[in-house]
Amino acid sequence: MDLNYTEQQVAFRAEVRQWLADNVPVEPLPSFDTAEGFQAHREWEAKLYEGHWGMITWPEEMGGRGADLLQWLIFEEEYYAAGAPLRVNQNGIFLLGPTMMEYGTEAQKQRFLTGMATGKDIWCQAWSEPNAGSDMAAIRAKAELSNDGQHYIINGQKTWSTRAVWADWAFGMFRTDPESERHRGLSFILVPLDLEGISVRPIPQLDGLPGFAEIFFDNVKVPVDCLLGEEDKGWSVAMATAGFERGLMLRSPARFQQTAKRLVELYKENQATADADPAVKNAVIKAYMDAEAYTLLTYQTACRLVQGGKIGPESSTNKIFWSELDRDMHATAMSILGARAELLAHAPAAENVGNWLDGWLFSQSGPIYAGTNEIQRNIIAERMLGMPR
Amino acid sequence: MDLNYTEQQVAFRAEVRQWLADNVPVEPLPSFDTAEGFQAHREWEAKLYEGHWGMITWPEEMGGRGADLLQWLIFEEEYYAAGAPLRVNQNGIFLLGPTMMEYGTEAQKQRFLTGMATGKDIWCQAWSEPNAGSDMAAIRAKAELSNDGQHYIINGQKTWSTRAVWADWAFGMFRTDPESERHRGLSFILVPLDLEGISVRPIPQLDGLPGFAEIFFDNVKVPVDCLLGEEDKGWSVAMATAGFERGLMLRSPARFQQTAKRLVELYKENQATADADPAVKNAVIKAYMDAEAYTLLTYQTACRLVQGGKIGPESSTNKIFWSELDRDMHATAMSILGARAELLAHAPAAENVGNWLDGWLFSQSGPIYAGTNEIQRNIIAERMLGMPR
Amino acid sequence: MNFTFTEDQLLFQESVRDFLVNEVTAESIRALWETDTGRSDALWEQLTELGLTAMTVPEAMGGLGMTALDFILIAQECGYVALPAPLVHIALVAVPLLDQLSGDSGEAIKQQWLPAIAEGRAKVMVGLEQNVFVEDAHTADLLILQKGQALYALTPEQFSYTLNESVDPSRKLYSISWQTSDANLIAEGGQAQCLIDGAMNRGALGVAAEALGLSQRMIDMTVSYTADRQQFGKPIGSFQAVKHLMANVAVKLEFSKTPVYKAAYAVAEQLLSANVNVSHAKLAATEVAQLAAKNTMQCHGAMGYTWEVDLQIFMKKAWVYNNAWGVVSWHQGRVSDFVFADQAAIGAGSTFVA
Amino acid sequence: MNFTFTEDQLLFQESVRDFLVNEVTAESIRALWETDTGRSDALWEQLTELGLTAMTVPEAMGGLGMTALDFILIAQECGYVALPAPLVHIALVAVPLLDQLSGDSGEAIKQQWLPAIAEGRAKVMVGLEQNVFVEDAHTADLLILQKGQALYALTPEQFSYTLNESVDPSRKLYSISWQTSDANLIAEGGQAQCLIDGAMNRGALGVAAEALGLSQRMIDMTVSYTADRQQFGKPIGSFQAVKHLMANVAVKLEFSKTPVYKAAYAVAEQLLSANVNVSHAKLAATEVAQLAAKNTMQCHGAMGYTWEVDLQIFMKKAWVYNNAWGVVSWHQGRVSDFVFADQAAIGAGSTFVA
Repeated sequence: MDLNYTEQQVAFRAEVRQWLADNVPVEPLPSFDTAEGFQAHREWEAKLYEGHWGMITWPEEMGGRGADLLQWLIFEEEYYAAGAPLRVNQNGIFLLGPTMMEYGTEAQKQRFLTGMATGKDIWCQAWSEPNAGSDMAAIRAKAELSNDGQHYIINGQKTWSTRAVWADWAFGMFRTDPESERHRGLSFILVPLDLEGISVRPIPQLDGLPGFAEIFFDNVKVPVDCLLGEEDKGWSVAMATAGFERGLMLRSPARFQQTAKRLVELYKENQATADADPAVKNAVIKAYMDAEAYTLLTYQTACRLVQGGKIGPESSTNKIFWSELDRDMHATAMSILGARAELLAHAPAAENVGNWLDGWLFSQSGPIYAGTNEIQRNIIAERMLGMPR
Repeated sequence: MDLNYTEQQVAFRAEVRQWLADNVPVEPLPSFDTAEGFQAHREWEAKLYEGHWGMITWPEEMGGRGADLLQWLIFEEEYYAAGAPLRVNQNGIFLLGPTMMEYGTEAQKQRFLTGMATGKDIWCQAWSEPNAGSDMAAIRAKAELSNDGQHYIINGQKTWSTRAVWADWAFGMFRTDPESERHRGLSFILVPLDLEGISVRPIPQLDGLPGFAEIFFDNVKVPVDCLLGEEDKGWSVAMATAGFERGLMLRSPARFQQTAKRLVELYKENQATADADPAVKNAVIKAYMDAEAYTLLTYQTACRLVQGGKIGPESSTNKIFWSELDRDMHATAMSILGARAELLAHAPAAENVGNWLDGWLFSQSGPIYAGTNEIQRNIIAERMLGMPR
Repeated sequence: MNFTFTEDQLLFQESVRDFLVNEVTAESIRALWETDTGRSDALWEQLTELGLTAMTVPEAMGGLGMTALDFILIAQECGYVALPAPLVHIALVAVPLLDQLSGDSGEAIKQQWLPAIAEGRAKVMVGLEQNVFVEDAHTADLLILQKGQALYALTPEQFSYTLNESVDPSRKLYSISWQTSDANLIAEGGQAQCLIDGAMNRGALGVAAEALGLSQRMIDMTVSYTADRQQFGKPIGSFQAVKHLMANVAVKLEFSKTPVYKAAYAVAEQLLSANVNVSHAKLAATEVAQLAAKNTMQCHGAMGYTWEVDLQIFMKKAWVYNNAWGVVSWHQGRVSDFVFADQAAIGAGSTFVA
Repeated sequence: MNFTFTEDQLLFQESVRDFLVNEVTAESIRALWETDTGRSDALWEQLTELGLTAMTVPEAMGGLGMTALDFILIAQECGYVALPAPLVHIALVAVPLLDQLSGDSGEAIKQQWLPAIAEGRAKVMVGLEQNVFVEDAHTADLLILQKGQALYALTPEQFSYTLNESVDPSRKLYSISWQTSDANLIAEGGQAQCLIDGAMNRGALGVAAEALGLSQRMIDMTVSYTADRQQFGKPIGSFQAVKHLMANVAVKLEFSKTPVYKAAYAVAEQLLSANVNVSHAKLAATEVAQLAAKNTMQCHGAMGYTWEVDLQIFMKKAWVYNNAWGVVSWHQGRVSDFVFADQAAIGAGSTFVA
């Protein structure tokens, strides 16, 4: 065990910090759940690519830097510390990307990974269906091979597709074997959202913005080279993605460390009132400790992976931990803000307290998406602890 | 709504208080989980009976005073405020008694209720079996009618029978229809523990004392007049008992109000150290508020019953509430006591902190016995909220 | 000793609930979100016809002369439908405050405003410094505003207001710019303080009662949603994890009701214990409302995170009530002051003597 | 940057676990409860043969010269079996304290005691004022006792002790009566304070590591119990409520391990962050141990409340560790001092720089 950064790591951090200092927009971008915000974030992705920061863990020929996971953590730390924009393409770079590295053909990697790294193609997920949420194996949307074998004809409906309103591509699971049931007979298919027969219905979220959408497929013709992995074997491909989603990449510790830091500052600015409720001070230091714990475990996992280890079922604990941490931190901020906590960001008397409200609203989704925490607890009990199904 | 006590109620309280002041032993009795303690508590029950305080809600001819539930609450308040001994016969007077009022024959009432009120007969429960705990319908202990129809021949095993080590009688459920399954074919039978063929094996609890026991039945001949209610209809009789157990009588609010009061005093005596952990002060006032809430709801229920109302499924919330309240209050005391919290009562440096440890140990059983809190939550969800089974 | 409501009180609650549930639907609430004022005169007329605006107005002033205790079950029902109208505020806070004004000027104000309120012709809102903002100033015919230890009464031409949007679209909060003037002064010093303290208690009591209704509504909505919603081939409501999330709310709610009723009684009877009773009620009721919001949201899954599912109407109100009419720490402080006082009346037998 | 243990460290942990799990069974622990001392010389010999008593003793003193970081996984395994012997105390607290003594007298003490400890011939226990009682004074060959800002070394004939029974029958706590004397003085003033602070950190670190092991053990016992125990026709472990009680413990445990390892590293490397790292580790590890005790007890049902079921062996130790080596509030205080300091090194990128 050696918890000192190498000279190279220190130098890398300095390089990242410098570039971000020179390039991060001074004014925060508008929310990417708005049309203009989405465009602004798309441009930011392009800007990142210019600096070769699009997805640093990928090979250079795919727009990356061949960086290892520790450099990735360092990059993320500097990224959040600099207050850089959220990654509008996280579905692509953090979820589909790693899956494609594992299951994609060379051609697919060339074609799609570069498109992600450059920010040209923004991706959304197409997993859930009205009757297939926690129970993903209940997927019914069909993809039938055309007679000439050149296309999949897709029919059905997907929902809860985050950022689908303005995304270019969707990846998800479709039933290629009509006779099949549950986990069998599903395929992992990539779908350009501009194809004929696709209609997208925005779903406004708690803050009123269309953060996610329903996608309807009516005889949509998708070329067969958009199949990822083997036909009818999509479940195992999807599980890999879910692994990344729960695991290392979806939520950087840096994000929560920064929230904890802002919470500490909020507490100090309002200490007199905050200390009136003795629970608040404990909640603030707990926020710090939990964010640290999440960071430490992530570093340990990254070090293990760098040394050739694998992510195990214990990664299911991540999702529960960070989602509850995020909600608790924002709940604490709400208590500190007292009567002003409820104000929207643009309310005259809000004076930035609205950022906390936005965060509070967003934190509500944490325990639900990417597999509800109840499902995660089942997984932990059954796969990690080995309790009976 | 009128929250003033009537003159009669005020006078009644004064009478109770006076009698307790004259009769409650100055030195606390030894634990009734010891032989001498059990005997001392038995004598205390007799003393109560002398003053006609054995079970005041019963008719005078059965050793009671025909008091209503509000007088009972007042009695309990004075009883706990006076630090009077725990009721070693609570299984009899609080659980079997009310059931017998509803299902017993006149002869049974005469015979058993008086025995309870006088403290002559101390009762224990015989519900659980090694394989019938939360799943009480899995009871297997058999009671076969003898050929002459004069006796039930009981064979089988019961367990977790509180105070069975020194009790005189047990009441419980036995399978009278050998062909039956689950809830059907069970009968509610009263068993003298001195009968031939009965052996009792004490089970030491967390504090090492034999607070409960296993009861083994080997061809035990119980007279048929010990059947309570109809043969094979024991389940409904038992449910009534469970109703009282979860409901009004098992745990008086006064008990928790006194614990909360002692906790407040403990906090004040140790405020300097206690306030070092900001969570403690909140926990103490929460203890006060929750004990009050439990009292208020109990008074409301008592008033409803006095006016002819019935206990509904919402009574399942009681057991969860007081059992968690009791455990939380003692946990708070443990934090206040710090390094001395772990000392047994007789440790030289304990200086009475040991009472809190005993309470802490006992509070561990609250969420488990009389139907685990998990079972209670199922009942609340299904019977009170009407969620699907 | 009788800790139950009368048949009449319960029957009236029922009839009010029937009316509200039919008239104040999620659709009608969403429709009001699209209007400028977010308020409906028609609805106010209906509430008036039901006699709700007159309930707490003294009979001498054309009201029904009822107390906070009589009104508490109604406040609960207002929470159950997330009523987008300041009924609870006016009936529990404004009316009793006006009614306690004394002296000639006080009499004059009473005469002018109480009958008008009873007849639904006027809305009077109270703005205390602890609340930072003033509710519904835009539709108020009179504002009672606090400045330190004094209270002033202002008519619309005497103040201007700026909207501060709340996360709850039904909630209309305003910053007020105004000038104190002797002409507007209605109470000062100890008398004003007394009115302010009473208003805080009654405001917190009203919010507590509404929080009970909000919690019950979130439970009801979620019980029916989880009975319909199927996953893994059965209703999600049949999963133990979902059941226990809901049961935990039910337990807390069951033990929050009686503290609210006790507080209402204490306020109505002006018991010494009113302060601690109200703070206990407010803490318990808003705490269960927070848990109800959290757990029912979880049981709704992604649906609960959408704008179109009606849960948000009640969840957001539950959130904002946590810090309305006295932040959590203020109420905790009042409880500790009582509990830790020398000779505090706590322990067995003390509940109804204080 | 490498936040993993070496193959050797992990292999050694494994071999020690194998030994302990086989030798230190619930039966052997219960047997010791029946003895006068509650301790076993035979067991101590075995621990010595494994080299555990020598691990942290400097090589120059006949030890293996290893650090708190090398020992931390061993301390975890000692918790896993609820080892009824003061190994963690001696290896993490006593030995480093002795080793830091300076001057001629200090050298003499080191020469006399460190080799003896390494060879298993001597047990040295440290009694700090914050711990109120002294562990295992009855079998100690030397006590290091704190009085204010001074430390004294006493041999058995120089003190007498009184047992204070703990709820954990394996725990032997004593009040000591003794006299300070210049002859016994081994450190005072700033130097003593420095030794005391270091001892507190290492004692808390050891308890934190043991708490991880205790939690894991309670989980393992309960997983197998709930797999065997049948109700309603299936193993109770298949009920979602039981699964989630256990999953909640598993999550907390997963996120308590790395803080303990970070703290061990900080202590071994004498980082400035040692204080806050140790307090974080102690808080996190004892908190999960409390939850593990609570939830595994619940999953055991009435069985968990009995003397005969072995859960109590680990549960009671988990309880007492909550306030051992610094009560909760003391550790919280050290974390707040760090977090709320001006220019505190917190936020993204700060974790390994402090």
